[in-house]
Order: sequence, then structure tokens, then C-alpha cells
Amino acid sequence: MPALLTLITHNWYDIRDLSNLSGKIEQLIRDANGPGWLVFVVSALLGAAGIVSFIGVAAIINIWIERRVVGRMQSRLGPNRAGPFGLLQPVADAMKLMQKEVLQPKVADGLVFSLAPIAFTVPGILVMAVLPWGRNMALANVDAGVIFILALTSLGALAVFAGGYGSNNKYALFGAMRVIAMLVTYEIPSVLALLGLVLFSGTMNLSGIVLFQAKYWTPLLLVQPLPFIIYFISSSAELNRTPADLAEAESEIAGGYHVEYSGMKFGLFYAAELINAVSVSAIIATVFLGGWWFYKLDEVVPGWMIFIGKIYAVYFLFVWTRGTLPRFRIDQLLAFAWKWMTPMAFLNLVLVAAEVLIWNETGVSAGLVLPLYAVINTAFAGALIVAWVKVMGPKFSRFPERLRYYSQIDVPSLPAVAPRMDEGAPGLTEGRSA
Amino acid sequence: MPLKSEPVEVNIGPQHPSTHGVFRMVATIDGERITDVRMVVGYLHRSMEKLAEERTYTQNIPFTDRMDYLSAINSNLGYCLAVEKLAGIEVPERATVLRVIFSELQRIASHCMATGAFINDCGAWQTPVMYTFRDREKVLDLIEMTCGARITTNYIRIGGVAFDIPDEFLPALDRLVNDDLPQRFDEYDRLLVGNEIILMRARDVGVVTPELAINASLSGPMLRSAGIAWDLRKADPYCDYDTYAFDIPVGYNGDSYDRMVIRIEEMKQSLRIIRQAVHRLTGGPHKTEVPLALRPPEGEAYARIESPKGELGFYVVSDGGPAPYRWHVRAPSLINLSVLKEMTVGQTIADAIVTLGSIDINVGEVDR
Amino acid sequence: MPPDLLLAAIRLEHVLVLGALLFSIGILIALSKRNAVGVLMGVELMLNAVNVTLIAFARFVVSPRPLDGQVFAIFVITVAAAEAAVALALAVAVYRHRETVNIDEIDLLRW
Amino acid sequence: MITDTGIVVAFYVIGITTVASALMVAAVRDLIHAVLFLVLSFVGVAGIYVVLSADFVAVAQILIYAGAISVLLVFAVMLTPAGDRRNSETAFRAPAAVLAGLVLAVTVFVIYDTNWRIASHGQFGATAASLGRAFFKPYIVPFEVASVLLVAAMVGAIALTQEEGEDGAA
Repeated sequence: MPALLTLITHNWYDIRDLSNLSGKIEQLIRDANGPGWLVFVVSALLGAAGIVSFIGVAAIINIWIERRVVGRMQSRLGPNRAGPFGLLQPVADAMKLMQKEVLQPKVADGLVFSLAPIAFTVPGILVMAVLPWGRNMALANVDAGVIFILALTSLGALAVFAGGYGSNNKYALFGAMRVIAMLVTYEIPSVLALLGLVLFSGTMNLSGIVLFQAKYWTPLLLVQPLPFIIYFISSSAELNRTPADLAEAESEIAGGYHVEYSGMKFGLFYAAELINAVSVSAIIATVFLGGWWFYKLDEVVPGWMIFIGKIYAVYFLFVWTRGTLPRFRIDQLLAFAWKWMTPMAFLNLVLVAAEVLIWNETGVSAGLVLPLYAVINTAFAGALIVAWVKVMGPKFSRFPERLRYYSQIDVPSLPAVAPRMDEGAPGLTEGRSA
Repeated sequence: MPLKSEPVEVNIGPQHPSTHGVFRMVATIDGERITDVRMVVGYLHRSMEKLAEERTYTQNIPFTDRMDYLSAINSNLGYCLAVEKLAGIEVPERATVLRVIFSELQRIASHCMATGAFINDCGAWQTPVMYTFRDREKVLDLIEMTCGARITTNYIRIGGVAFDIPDEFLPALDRLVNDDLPQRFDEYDRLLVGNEIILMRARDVGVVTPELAINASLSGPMLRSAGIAWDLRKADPYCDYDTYAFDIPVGYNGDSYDRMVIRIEEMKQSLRIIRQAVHRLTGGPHKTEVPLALRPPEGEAYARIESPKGELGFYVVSDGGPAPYRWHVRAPSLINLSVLKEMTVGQTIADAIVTLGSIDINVGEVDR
Repeated sequence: MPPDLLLAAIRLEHVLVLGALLFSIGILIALSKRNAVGVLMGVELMLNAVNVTLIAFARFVVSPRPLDGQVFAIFVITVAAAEAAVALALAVAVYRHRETVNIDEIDLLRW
Repeated sequence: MITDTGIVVAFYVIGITTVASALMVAAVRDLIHAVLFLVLSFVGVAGIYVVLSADFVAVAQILIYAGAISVLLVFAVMLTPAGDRRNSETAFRAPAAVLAGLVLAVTVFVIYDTNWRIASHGQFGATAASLGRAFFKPYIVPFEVASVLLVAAMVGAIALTQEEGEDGAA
């Protein structure tokens, strides 16, 4: 007990890297001759508690952020009644959802219907476990971390499909089939985009990618702009957010896969969508923006705070696109992935491979080669996009010509119609009295 | 051999986010593609035409408010014109100008709503609808300032208008017409007209050919998008519209996109008309006094106006009594809707929603 | 009780038995299902069972190149992916021509 | 031999789940349910890989089996009409069960009969990097053959599903 007290009193301020704290706890258990598995269990529990509490808070905060930011974009205020600045609005929403009756259609596929929201929530949380929150702060430092996150993001779509199929509703089935089609399509560009980064940084370990960026003082976004665009678009398709929210498509299929869900089951879908958005933002923040590293700042500010800041910077981008853009049609969205993003990602991959080869073979210093590559890749991305727009851009049968304006119009003279009254039609008053 | 699939019937509406009320569209679909559409109307039928036969001519004006509740003043105007034609009532100069100002204001409000709702149907997450609502609110503020109501105004009466404009009206109108709205419409141009996704979603979607448009007796933006220059304000002028200088925007392709652009352009033209009308405001009475229980001579009259949705016609038959013998409405929403099947078959569900949004129906007017 | 049946440790045999169970369930599914997709699911399960044994050998058995098991497993996964794609394409093609995916009705050697 | 209590417990929990869900694939009546149980089984197998410290293979398993193949299966099931979605058996059910039982019996006998050369420590660094080196040094030819196979499979799948007489335009 005294040892625990010392632990708290001596280390409470050490928030720079929370792994210090858990290291201290492990040391404490070892000193007390605790069993080996206890160390694992305690550190795993600590990490899990940290991540789950972050996600819980983030899901609640994000509802507020999303509604406030979008409200500002839509020239209105957003929630501002419950609590200061409307901060308690998500709590009120959650309480309302909990009180609502959870309805389940009689024809629904009970088990699938009930498990889908839960299965949808899990991948988003699991992604957080492999992300590095600080120099030593990764709960599971998986070697093939990049593939791990790709695998997990594809699992969520399966849960969405299960929900849509289990509802046994035509609209829900539409949403489910759209999700599957989008998953199959957008998995490819997102894998290819991240593959370029893996090639460039030479590691699939997410901590390794961050360390690479910290070592060369270069966020990979600067060196690899095209994969960022591709990954951003494909992940917003996988996240079901406008302009690719086809699985919900409120205005078309009335909510899509969750049209039959109500109460807290719907709430879980809603929360899981926000959690997945945070997860993807965190992935982008890690691999493109350098995670916990930010030049010299991470020596002063705790790395995880920088990381959270970056997560929300990316999340703002998601909210922004959601607040601005209309929705694609499903065939347009799929064609966009196949005809635009997949070939672009392949070309980018070839370029990156050549660059890495040149860098390795010549051994030029990073200070010279990275700015050069940044310029080359940005120019390449720009040129590629422009070329693709030229070649593949939407060709409308009659592209908008300006409207014609008429200040005078011809009125065709109609053939004179003989008034019917003259032909001995029944008098009006007679009809009235009848 | 194509993959065989089973046709599925999907009920779009009567409770659906994008059917603009309680319109129901039974779509037979093959995958995502529509093979057949059946329209079901009548969920909002309130039997107005029959009820009107039991009420006096003046009492019937509120019914017209509740037909196309998004452009109530235009409906009022059409009905009052018909009754005035029937009873031979002269309208004072000031009242005519006021009618022009308010019906153009109402046109802006209605087109704002139509444009915003259309983009919402394209899937933008509420943003355009909020933008256009913001501007519609300002217009409605002016209407409220004058007659106290925002939606169901009951403003235009037989023989004139119900109230004269208050003193603060003209400065507010000047601000709106010369400062606020032109900026807003430029904003719409930037936000909507060149938007790549809207182009992809609305171009060549829901195409109406000129032949179909004429044969189906379409009117309003639906007709003009098909490339036919027809506007009753020019073709059959009422309220001295022929003396105002304004243009009729006409599209080429007859698709949903053209209809949206035409609506935005028409709002700009409405501003032009209002600017001219303000200078014509002379003194004088704002209405001719007519007896409450108006008894027009026996006969019939048809008056038509260019409402935001198209040709809104009122056919009023009098038997000399205080109530109309027959009162029929040529509702543009209903007639424009009649080509929905031709427009949507062969397209996807998403296109059908966009097409329906671009027709700009108002179920209150469809069902009456 | 022989020591290798004890549950206190994972031995090679335990993992192999797991693989054998999965494999025989796969056989059961592949041979008895009426739907072509169902048959494919059984085959995938059998491939998985083989992978489990491969990984187990890589982990437990003395070998000059201990990575071989995992490398082989990855090859198996690759082949399984290719096989699934082709088999499902076949199922779709057969369905298009015969309007059935029930394998006991697909008895012509042609379509 | 792995003796760490936590890992042993994890192995048994995951193993039982995997086998149970594989059995459910055979037992459930709805083909979509079968696919979902199959996904659970695939994920369980990935868990077994993790227990056997083959992280990369586990991740690849989730990505390809749970992510891709199951989605393909769902696609194939949904492309067939609703009437064919019963997960029913042919008349070969009993012989198949007998055969499966025999295979199981023989395999288990062989497993316990063989004298395996168990490594005493059995730990090795099976990282993604070392796997990559293995692929590109000793296994470069099979690796290239596999990629050719994938391309051939892709082309074959496209050719098989292409509608005759048109260029696949929907």
C-alpha cells in the first residue's frame, strides 16, 4: 500500500508518456514478486481502459463537435441549449435514446439483427490499440500494423452488411449491398495508398512509420500527397460519410442499413460511426501527419496530446467534406474508385518504388532527397489529377451551355374555339338546382 | 445471357425523407434500376374544390393559401384574378404593383426552397437547404412585416391586396433586393452551379424532351428546361407584366440540372422585376372595396398565372349566387408530376429521387 | 493421463488435432452441401485447417529454416484467394446459364 | 510447448470457438448465417496464429479471409435468388459425415503416433521483415508464380462473369 501511494504521489505529474506510469506499475508488481501473467494482464487492462475511455469521451465529444461545426457551416448555431455551449447535448441525446423502445421487426433475423451494432463497434476500437500514442505508448506494437488496420477497417463493413441483411427490409438490403460493393471497391485504393507509405518508410510497424517521420523531420503528407488524397477519399467511402454515404443515403433509401434500428441499437450504430471516423482520423494522423511527433514540440508537450490534436485536425476535414458535398450515385462512386483512384495509386506506387530505389542506391543525404521528392511527388500528383480529369473526366452529352434568355416570346395563335354555351349546352342554373 | 434477377417493388413514400410530403411512388426495380413506376397521390386530399362550392368567394382565398403553401401569394393572385375577371372588378394601380412585388418575392422564396430541397435530394447533408432557407427567411420577414403571416398569407384579396405596406417595408426591401440577395445568388452560383458532383448527379438525369413536355402539358421550369420559351408573364400577361423588362431563362437539355439553374436564374430575374416595380409605386388606394358576399354575374372565367411551379390556372364558374358553382384548379405540380414515369424508368433509385426533387412538386397542390 | 493430454500447455499435438477437426468439418461441409457457395465454404475451411497445421509445424518442429511454414501458409492464403475468386465466378456463370447453383442439378458437363 | 497460462487459456477459448463456429457453418439453415459463422471461424483461426506467434500470417488471414473472401461469398450468395439461400444438404450427408469422421480418426491417430521432433525452445523472429526476406530470396520463384496465378485468376474471373456480347457495361 505505501508503495502504491508513492507511485501515485511521485508520478502523477509524469503525463508525458503514459507508458512510464504503466512501467512503474509493472516494476511494482515484479518487486512484489507477483506472477508474470499479472504484469501482462495489468498492463493490458491499463491500456484498454485508457483507449476505451478515450473512445467513449471522443464519441460523445464528437457528436457535439460535428453538430456545432456543421451548424456553423450551415449558418446556424447548432446545439446550444443543454449545458454551457450545448455541451451536454450528446448526453441528453444518449439519455433519450436509452429511454426509447428497442423495436425489432417480426421478420428480422434476430441474432444477426442484434449482433450487428456490436460487431460494428469493435473494429474501430481495436484500431486504436495498435496506434502509437507516444514514443513508447502503443498498447500492441504489431509488426504488420498497417495490414492490421486495413484488415480491421474492412471488418466493419461486414457488420453493416449483417445489420442490413438482418433487418429483412428492402431499403436495408439496398444499404447492405451498397456497403459490400463499396468495400470491395475501395479496399484496393486504400491498400495501395498505404503500401506506398510502407515502401517509403520501409516498415509496416506504425511506431516505425512515426519514428521515420520524426527522424527525417518530414510528415509523410509532404512527400506523399497523392496517397493522402486517395486514402482520405477511400476511407470516407468506407466510413459511409458524405459524399459517399450511400449505405445510409437518408434522402434515397431512408437510412439504409439502419432503417429498422431504434433506441440504443441505433445509438450504437451512430456512436460506432463516430468512433470509426476517429479511428480513421487517427490512422491518417499517424501515417501521414507523424502521429505523436511534431518537430520539437513533442519534447515539451505530451506526445498523446499532439496526437489527439492531429486526430481532430483530420476529423475536421471529414466534417468539412460532410458539410459541403452532395452524394455520389453508387455507379459513379464505384467507377471513381476503379477508373481513377486504383490506376493513380498504382502509378504512384511505381514512382515511390523508383524513388526509394534511387535513394537506397545512391545514398544521398535525406536533407537533399526529401525536399526533392516532395516537389516531384506534388508535381506528379497534380499532373496526374489534371491528366485524369482531361482524359477520364465526366463527359456530359451536352455540357452546360449557358442558358438562353428570351425577353420576348412568340405566342402561337390558337385556332378559335367556338364557345360551348352557344351550342346549346345545358344551362348552368339548371345543373345547380338539380 | 444476362444475370437473372427478381424484380422488387419498393414503396418510396408516403413516408420517405425525399418525397416532399406524402407522395407515394411504387417503383419496380431490378437491382438499382427502375423498370416501372406507379404514382399514388391523394394522401393529402382535402377536398378543397368541393368545399369551395359552399363558401363565398372571399372565404375561398384561404384555401388557395393551403394549396401550394410555399407560394401562397401566387395562388391567392391566380384565384383573385379569376374572380375579378368573372365579376369585372378593376384593381387600383398601386395594388397591381404591390401584387407584382409580392408575387415575385414569393417566387424567390419558393425557388429558394425548391433549390435547397433539390440539392438535399442530391444528398448534400442539409447545408444547401440551410443556405436557401436563410434567404427564404428574409423574404418571409418582409411578407410578415406587411400582412402578419409568413406562410399562409391570405394577402391578396379580390380587388386588391389586404394591407398596404408599412413604412419600414421599402427600406428593408431595398436592402434585401440590392444588397443581400444578389450576393446570395452569386454564392449559389459558386456553390451549386459549377459543382462537379451536382453536375454528375443531375446532368442528363430526368430528361424531358420538348415533345414530351408539350404533349404532357408541362409548364414552368419543367417546360423551359426542355428548351421551350414559355412564360405566362410574357405569353399571357397579367398584372402589367408585359411592361416590365425581364428575361426568361431557357435551358437546352431538359434535365434536372437545367431546372435547378433555371430556378436560380429566375430568382435573379425576379429581383429585376422588383427593382422596377418599386419605382412604380404610386399613391392611391391599395384595393377596391368589394362586397363581402360578392355575387358575380352568371358565367365562367379562367385566369392563369405563372406560379413558381408552372401554369397555375383557376377556372371559376358562377351561377349568380354568393358561392362559386364550380371551382377548378389547374395545379402545375400535379401536371408536371404526370411525366415522372417517363423521366425515371431506366434510371436508378438515386436518380429517381433527384428527378422528383427537380420537378419541385408540392403535395398540397397535387392533392388539394 | 498421458502428459500430452494435459490442458496446462499447448503441445504440437493439440494444435494438430484442432487442424484435423477443422479439416474434417470442412470435408463434411464440402461433400454434403447442396449450394455451390456452401461447398466453397467447406473448401475454404479445409485450406484454413491446413494452414493451422503449417503454422503449428513452423512454431514447434525442429527445422533448418523455421520460417518455411509461415511462408507456405501465405502461399496457401494466396492460392485460396485466387481459388475463391474463380470458384465464385464459376458459380455466377453457372447460375447465369442454368439458373441454379444447386450442385446436384448441375449435372451436365457443359452449359 | 507453450506453458504460459494466459496463452494456454486463450488457445483453448479460441480453438473451441473456432471449431464450434465451423460446426455451425454445417448446421445453420440460412446461407448468410453460414457465411457469418465462417467469418467467425476465420477470425478464430487468426487468433490461433497469434497464439502460435505468427502475427503476420494472422493479419493476412483477417485481411484476406475475413475481409475479402467472406465478402465475395456474401456477394455470390446475394447474387443467387432467395430460394437458393437455404443451406440444405444433398443425399450425401451421411456418407460425408462418415468420411469426415474417418479422416478425423486417422489423422488424430497419426498425430499421436508420430514421434515429432519438437524444438526445445522453438522461438524465432518471424517478423514481417524476415518473412519479406524469405519471399524475395529463397522463395522468389514461387512468389512470382503466385502473382502470375493471381493475375490469371483475376482474368479468369472477369472472363467468366462477363456478359456475352457486350463489354460488361451495366
